[in-house]
Amino acid sequence: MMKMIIAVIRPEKFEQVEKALTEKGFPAMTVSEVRGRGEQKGIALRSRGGPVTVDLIPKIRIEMAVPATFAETVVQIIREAARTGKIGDGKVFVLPLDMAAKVRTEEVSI
Amino acid sequence: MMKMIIAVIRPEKFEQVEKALTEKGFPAMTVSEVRGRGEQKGIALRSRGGPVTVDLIPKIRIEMAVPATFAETVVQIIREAARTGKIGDGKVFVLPLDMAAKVRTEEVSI
Amino acid sequence: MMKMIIAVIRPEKFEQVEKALTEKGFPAMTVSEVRGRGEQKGIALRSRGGPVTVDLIPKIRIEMAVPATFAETVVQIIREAARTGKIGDGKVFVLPLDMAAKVRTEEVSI
Amino acid sequence: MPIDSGDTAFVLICTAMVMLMTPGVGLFYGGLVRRKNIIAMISLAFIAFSVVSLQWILCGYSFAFGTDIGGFIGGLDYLGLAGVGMDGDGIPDLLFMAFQLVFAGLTLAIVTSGAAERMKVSSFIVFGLLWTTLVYDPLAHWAWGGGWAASLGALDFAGGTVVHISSGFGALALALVIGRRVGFGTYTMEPNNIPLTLIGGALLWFGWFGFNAGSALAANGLAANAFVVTNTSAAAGAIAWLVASWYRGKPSSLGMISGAIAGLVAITPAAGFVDPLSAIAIGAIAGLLCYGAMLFRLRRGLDESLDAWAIHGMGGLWGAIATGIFAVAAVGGVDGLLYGNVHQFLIQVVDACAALVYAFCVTYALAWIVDRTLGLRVSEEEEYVGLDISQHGESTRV
Amino acid sequence: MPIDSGDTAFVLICTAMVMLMTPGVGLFYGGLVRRKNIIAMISLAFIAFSVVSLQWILCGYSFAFGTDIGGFIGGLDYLGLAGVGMDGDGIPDLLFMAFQLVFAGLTLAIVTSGAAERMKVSSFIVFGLLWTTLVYDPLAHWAWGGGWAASLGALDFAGGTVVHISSGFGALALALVIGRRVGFGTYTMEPNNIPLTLIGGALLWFGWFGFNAGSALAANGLAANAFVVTNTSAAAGAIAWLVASWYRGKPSSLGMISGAIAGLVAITPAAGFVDPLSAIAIGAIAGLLCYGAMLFRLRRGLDESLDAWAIHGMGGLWGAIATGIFAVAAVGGVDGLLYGNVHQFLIQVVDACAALVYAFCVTYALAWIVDRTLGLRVSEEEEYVGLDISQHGESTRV
Amino acid sequence: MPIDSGDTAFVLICTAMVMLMTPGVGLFYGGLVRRKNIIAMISLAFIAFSVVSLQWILCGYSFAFGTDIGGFIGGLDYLGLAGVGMDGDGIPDLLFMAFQLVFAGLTLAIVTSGAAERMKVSSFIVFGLLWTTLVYDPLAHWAWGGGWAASLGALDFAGGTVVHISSGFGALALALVIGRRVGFGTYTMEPNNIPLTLIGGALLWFGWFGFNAGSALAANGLAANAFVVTNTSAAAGAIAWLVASWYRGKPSSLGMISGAIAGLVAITPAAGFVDPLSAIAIGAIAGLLCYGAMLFRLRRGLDESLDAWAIHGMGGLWGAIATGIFAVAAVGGVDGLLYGNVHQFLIQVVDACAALVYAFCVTYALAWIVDRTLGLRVSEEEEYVGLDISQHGESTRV
Ligand SMILES: Nc1ncnc2c1ncn2[C@@H]1O[C@H](COP(=O)(O)OP(=O)(O)O)[C@@H](O)[C@H]1O
Ligand SMILES: Nc1ncnc2c1ncn2[C@@H]1O[C@H](COP(=O)(O)OP(=O)(O)O)[C@@H](O)[C@H]1O
Ligand SMILES: Nc1ncnc2c1ncn2[C@@H]1O[C@H](COP(=O)(O)OP(=O)(O)O)[C@@H](O)[C@H]1O
Repeated sequence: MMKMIIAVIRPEKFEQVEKALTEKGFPAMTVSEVRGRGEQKGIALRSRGGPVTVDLIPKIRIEMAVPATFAETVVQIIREAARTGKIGDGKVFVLPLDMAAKVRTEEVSI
Repeated sequence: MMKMIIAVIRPEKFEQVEKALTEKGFPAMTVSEVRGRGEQKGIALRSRGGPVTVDLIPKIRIEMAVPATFAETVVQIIREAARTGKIGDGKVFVLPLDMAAKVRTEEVSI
Repeated sequence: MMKMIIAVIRPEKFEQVEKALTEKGFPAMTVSEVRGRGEQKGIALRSRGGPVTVDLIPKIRIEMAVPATFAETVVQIIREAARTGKIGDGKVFVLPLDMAAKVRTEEVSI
Repeated sequence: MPIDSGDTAFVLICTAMVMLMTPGVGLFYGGLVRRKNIIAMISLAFIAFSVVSLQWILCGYSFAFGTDIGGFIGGLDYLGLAGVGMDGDGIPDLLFMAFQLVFAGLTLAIVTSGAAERMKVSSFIVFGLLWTTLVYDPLAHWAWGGGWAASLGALDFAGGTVVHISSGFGALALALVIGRRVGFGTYTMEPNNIPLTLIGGALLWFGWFGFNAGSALAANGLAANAFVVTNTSAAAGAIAWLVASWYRGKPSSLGMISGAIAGLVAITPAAGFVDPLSAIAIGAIAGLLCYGAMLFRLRRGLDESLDAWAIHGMGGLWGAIATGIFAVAAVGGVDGLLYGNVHQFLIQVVDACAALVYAFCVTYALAWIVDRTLGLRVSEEEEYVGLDISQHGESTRV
Repeated sequence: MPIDSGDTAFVLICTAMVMLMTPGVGLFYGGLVRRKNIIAMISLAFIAFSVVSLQWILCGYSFAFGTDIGGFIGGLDYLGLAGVGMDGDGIPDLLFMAFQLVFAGLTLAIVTSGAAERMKVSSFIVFGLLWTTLVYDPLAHWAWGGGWAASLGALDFAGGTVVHISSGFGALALALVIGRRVGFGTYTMEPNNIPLTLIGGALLWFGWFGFNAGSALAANGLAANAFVVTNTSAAAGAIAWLVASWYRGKPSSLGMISGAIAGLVAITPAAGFVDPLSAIAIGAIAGLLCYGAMLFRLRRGLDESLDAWAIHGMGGLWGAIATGIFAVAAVGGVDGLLYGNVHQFLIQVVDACAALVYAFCVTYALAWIVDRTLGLRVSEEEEYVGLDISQHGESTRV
Repeated sequence: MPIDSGDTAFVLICTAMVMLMTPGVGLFYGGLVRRKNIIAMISLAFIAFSVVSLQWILCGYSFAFGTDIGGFIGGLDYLGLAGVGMDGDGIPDLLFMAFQLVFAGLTLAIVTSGAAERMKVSSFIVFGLLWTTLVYDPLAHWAWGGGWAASLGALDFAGGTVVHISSGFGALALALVIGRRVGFGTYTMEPNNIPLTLIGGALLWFGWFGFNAGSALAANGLAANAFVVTNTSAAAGAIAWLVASWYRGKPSSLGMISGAIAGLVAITPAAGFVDPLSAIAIGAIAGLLCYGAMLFRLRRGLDESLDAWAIHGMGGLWGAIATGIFAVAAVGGVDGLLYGNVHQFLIQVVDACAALVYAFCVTYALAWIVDRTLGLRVSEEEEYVGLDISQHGESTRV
């Protein structure tokens, strides 16, 4: 059984997260640049005519397929390495995964 | 129980969709720039030597984790705000989600 | 029943994969540019002060919602078209999908 | 007067600098459109320049600078550059021709604003050829080729009417004929690449020194004055628009660079006639006026998408009039309204209005004709897909 | 001496080329910051240039080049360009003024390095006005306006102390007052767009020919020498830094272009005094020295983010001293240490140190005052969101 | 003849403009490669320029312009610029040297096309040094330094053989030795950034005015003629290639800009000898011919990836021959085939073929030697990862 973990973190923390994951033995990942916002409805900045809401802030999105037994561990590694304690630290999602197949070989993990 | 909603919409409609979601109380999202095509196999343009098929058209991809009970609502909000009635309006997908964890705090939603 | 297929392949192979999918009748897809690495922990290059590990290599990520009965077929098409036999060929993932809805019409596939 | 090596050196380099403004316009516009049209937008500038480059040496130069016919247009004396040689008066005749060529090419590139993201390449080439021949060439003749405006005594140092009023109001007419982009007013259409626009703006500011100072056609004090007032007006325009946009929210970088262009446009006809302190006023007013024109355009729902009208049209109009206000004899030998010369002021108004009406009407007619015959506009599907793919078969990313 | 058309042509174009360096600095810096600050970073360069453009013609030129007051600053003779006209000595006075203007604008743009990704636009405008008036103008007066450094015989051909030491050490002082960026040292802050930095670097290298050769104020053999040594030093600096960074790992392109800038900075004061072979030494040493300075800065955790201090400050210091070492009478009429002139060497050291101390201290004081009154820095939330959105309301992508 | 300030001003600025072409080539190429190699591709241009800048003043200039040895190469008179000073004939000797320097640097940058996306930086530096010394320097000597081609009466105004045939056929030879990129012919290898290529193209077009007009070495009528024919040929080439690519599908922007470059290449040797109407023919034929050459290359599966051969090699060949066809005594004092001078035509053919064979063979030999000793090519893994990371340790995005 496998899980797909999707983490959305601060770009500034990516290097640390990546290093932590690699050290703990989870190097495989797919990464993309995204923008996002969380529950606090974006950040409100002051402008002349009252508050302005900033909607979308650059983030890094990490996608990792891992065996279900390690999902919890990986989530914890990411959360610890990505945390600053301030708004915008990000989220980690775990999705069920039916199957992962290598392209190079015929290998398939279910 | 949570769901992961993935919507692929026209870039031009993004602002409207985003506003509609925020107003109805669903501000949290992760957004990326993608390209795509739907069932009509891309758009066929005419060129000198017969029709040319255009494959991939810029789209915006929205990813939102929401409690399962609201999934239906969110899908409807997106569909209404994103609709133009023309080819290329996009798709909305709903995936099961095992867990969503905040990075900043120890909060976890299952 | 539907499945969400996520494939991460070499950019150079994208055209071939796309053509193969279209020919076999699976034109609908959403594509993005990502970076990634697999189990071999990135590629190690030699530099003056010992080996340097290269972390993330540009890839193309394809996302396709297909009826569950075709999932296996699509995975096979992608694997065959994307294969070079060398490290970096990529991965294909299959995720369960609860629902896919068209924006333009009221059509919904479950 | 024999060829002067210093003047020739100066005008040669200025010509190259003005040439660089055309891709500069392309980059400026390219950053402002949506991502799917960036290549097409930049390409239009290159295509405009290439087409005019050939037209100008074949016949355009002759229409503009050939022997005057009725104050309206030049004769056919210089067809194929017959009689335009390496000799000349101060600078070689060929060089004067080339300096004028780069102006003509740039002007057509500015007009592309009015048809951004929706015009067919083939129709643009036809329209462009007609436009440069029937709009630009006569206007150049009026002001610089011995036409009626010159006889009247209208002042246009570097092309306020010829280049900016013509292209700005031309773009407006073209936009009206071709119609709005699909979704204009309901969709958001954000600039895809502001840094690219700033690169384009930098090249424009740089090239404008060649444009205005080079119009002295000699490396002398007048060129130096034109150089200084050009920079001053640009800076004043940039600050004015920046502050105005700040007042309504945030100081946008696009506002700043647009203000700089507005200042550059407005000083263009005046560069050889006003002093640096007047340039502050001309530039600052241009920044505010063009900003207002842009807001007006948006309120009216006009899809002259990249604001050639607001910036070049209205800026050029203000510049032509401002020349009649701020001109001072100590700089260019002519006084303006501020120094009691009402007459010159009126001439400027008449000249600017004539150019405006001519450019708008003829452009409208040409666009209409091309639209009825070849069709100006791409199909709705092509527009949706974007012109990069549908017109050029190219794209910026997978 | 009457106006010479060749010299005037040359300085006119050089002025335009130096103007292009300011957006060049903006692009160079814009590529080095994080993606969320790219527009803001480029804009600061344009804003700096616009503000100084107006200040300079209103009063800055007068403070720098007006009648000397106590060796320290110029008088008010030229306020509003009074008495600065189209005549002149070899080149028009207005042109000399403009050539100096573009230097002043560029210098302030370099200082923005010290406040990258965290300064309020409004405060930058106030700070910038104070800085150019109280730091740049006096330094320009000292070296070129008849101030004490000129009287002493200090050599600064094109602005090693005036432009580079002042901006480099100014940036350092500003960085110290404004404080580090949030997360500096713990987060990674990767350059977002190296090709943009390389474009900026190309424009800088190009413009620098105008900067250094133009400082001959005539198109003559001295200008040619300045041109050649400028290019040579840039090439030597590029290769030196490239090889040094190679030695520590890989030959980085940013190292190469930084080395080129270091070489260009170092040759600036020397360009009219040294020969091409000396330029190889000056450039190569500059490349190594500035690379070392950058490593030192990083080790010390100083967030002078874009290395104006390491490259312009330290490069300018080395250049000023190198002028005292390598100067040879055959080029500029003065010998340096290598040819036995210890005196000149000491003058150079004194001049450079005075400029360094003055620029650092006054910048520190000005930044401190603006910080206590208006606040230099954006809020933490604005910094996190990025200045593109928080200061300008713009962004580079959806 | 004493130094003329106008001519000196002109050549100084032209030299700077030609310098800007080198990063222009880098940007042009950088936009055409895959995203993972963009930084490396741009960097190669800077590295080429830096390396040649030092080689040229140390020995290259002497090999090219020193006292003739057997019609083949120059002597060691000017080693380290000995005897090259601030005086000169019309323009300072140092300036002539610098003007030639920027040509040499540019030429090596063009050659990088042949090894795009697969060459080691270290080997490129060694290869580049050998190439510029053993291929470029002799060819420059033959045409301009008093070598056999000059004695024969071969015409090469601005470097059709010296710059373009040499770099184009050199790139081909290099491509053959280094071998195809992995996946060439089976993978798609799309240009990653067409706007960047268009920026590069704009800088090339701009700089080419300095290249061709500057080759008059004086600001006179001949320079003006060179300027005009240069622009005309570029425009004709752009339109020709655009239309040809249209005929086969869509009018691509890369086709247009490639056609412009082809036109610019072809007019280079002819710029001082032909008139504007001939330039239309030369440019249009160049556009079509180089387009055909590119298609031929693709059909043959040759991975001379960025088409230096098709555009510079074949365009240069056509230009050298076209000079012998279209030259007219009224412009440059020599008639060509069209005016009955078969002799000149034959000289041109001989000269072009000699340059072609020499450049191809010597480049092949040098590349082979470097390959056997140091290895030209990165490892397959490095190629797969991309040269940005593997060679420079840098990347364009996370
Ligand atoms: N419910 C959600 N669905 C999808 N993405 C989310 C959700 N909540 C948060 N995110 C992503 O995580 C990022 C950080 O979330 P959070 O820490 O709440 O951010 P912020 O403090 O910026 O609101 C967001 O920018 C967004 O990309
Ligand atoms: N089955 C699918 N799987 C993944 N993405 C899809 C699928 N169908 C549609 N899409 C995405 O939704 C977008 C819009 O779909 P649709 O409205 O059918 O578009 P179009 O009309 O352009 O074909 C596509 O561009 C693609 O990105
Ligand atoms: N477990 C995984 N989770 C997410 N993405 C993965 C995983 N394994 C591989 N990938 C993606 O697939 C790409 C190719 O994988 P693989 O063939 O193993 O690559 P490589 O040989 O470059 O390591 C990676 O670059 C990464 O983007």
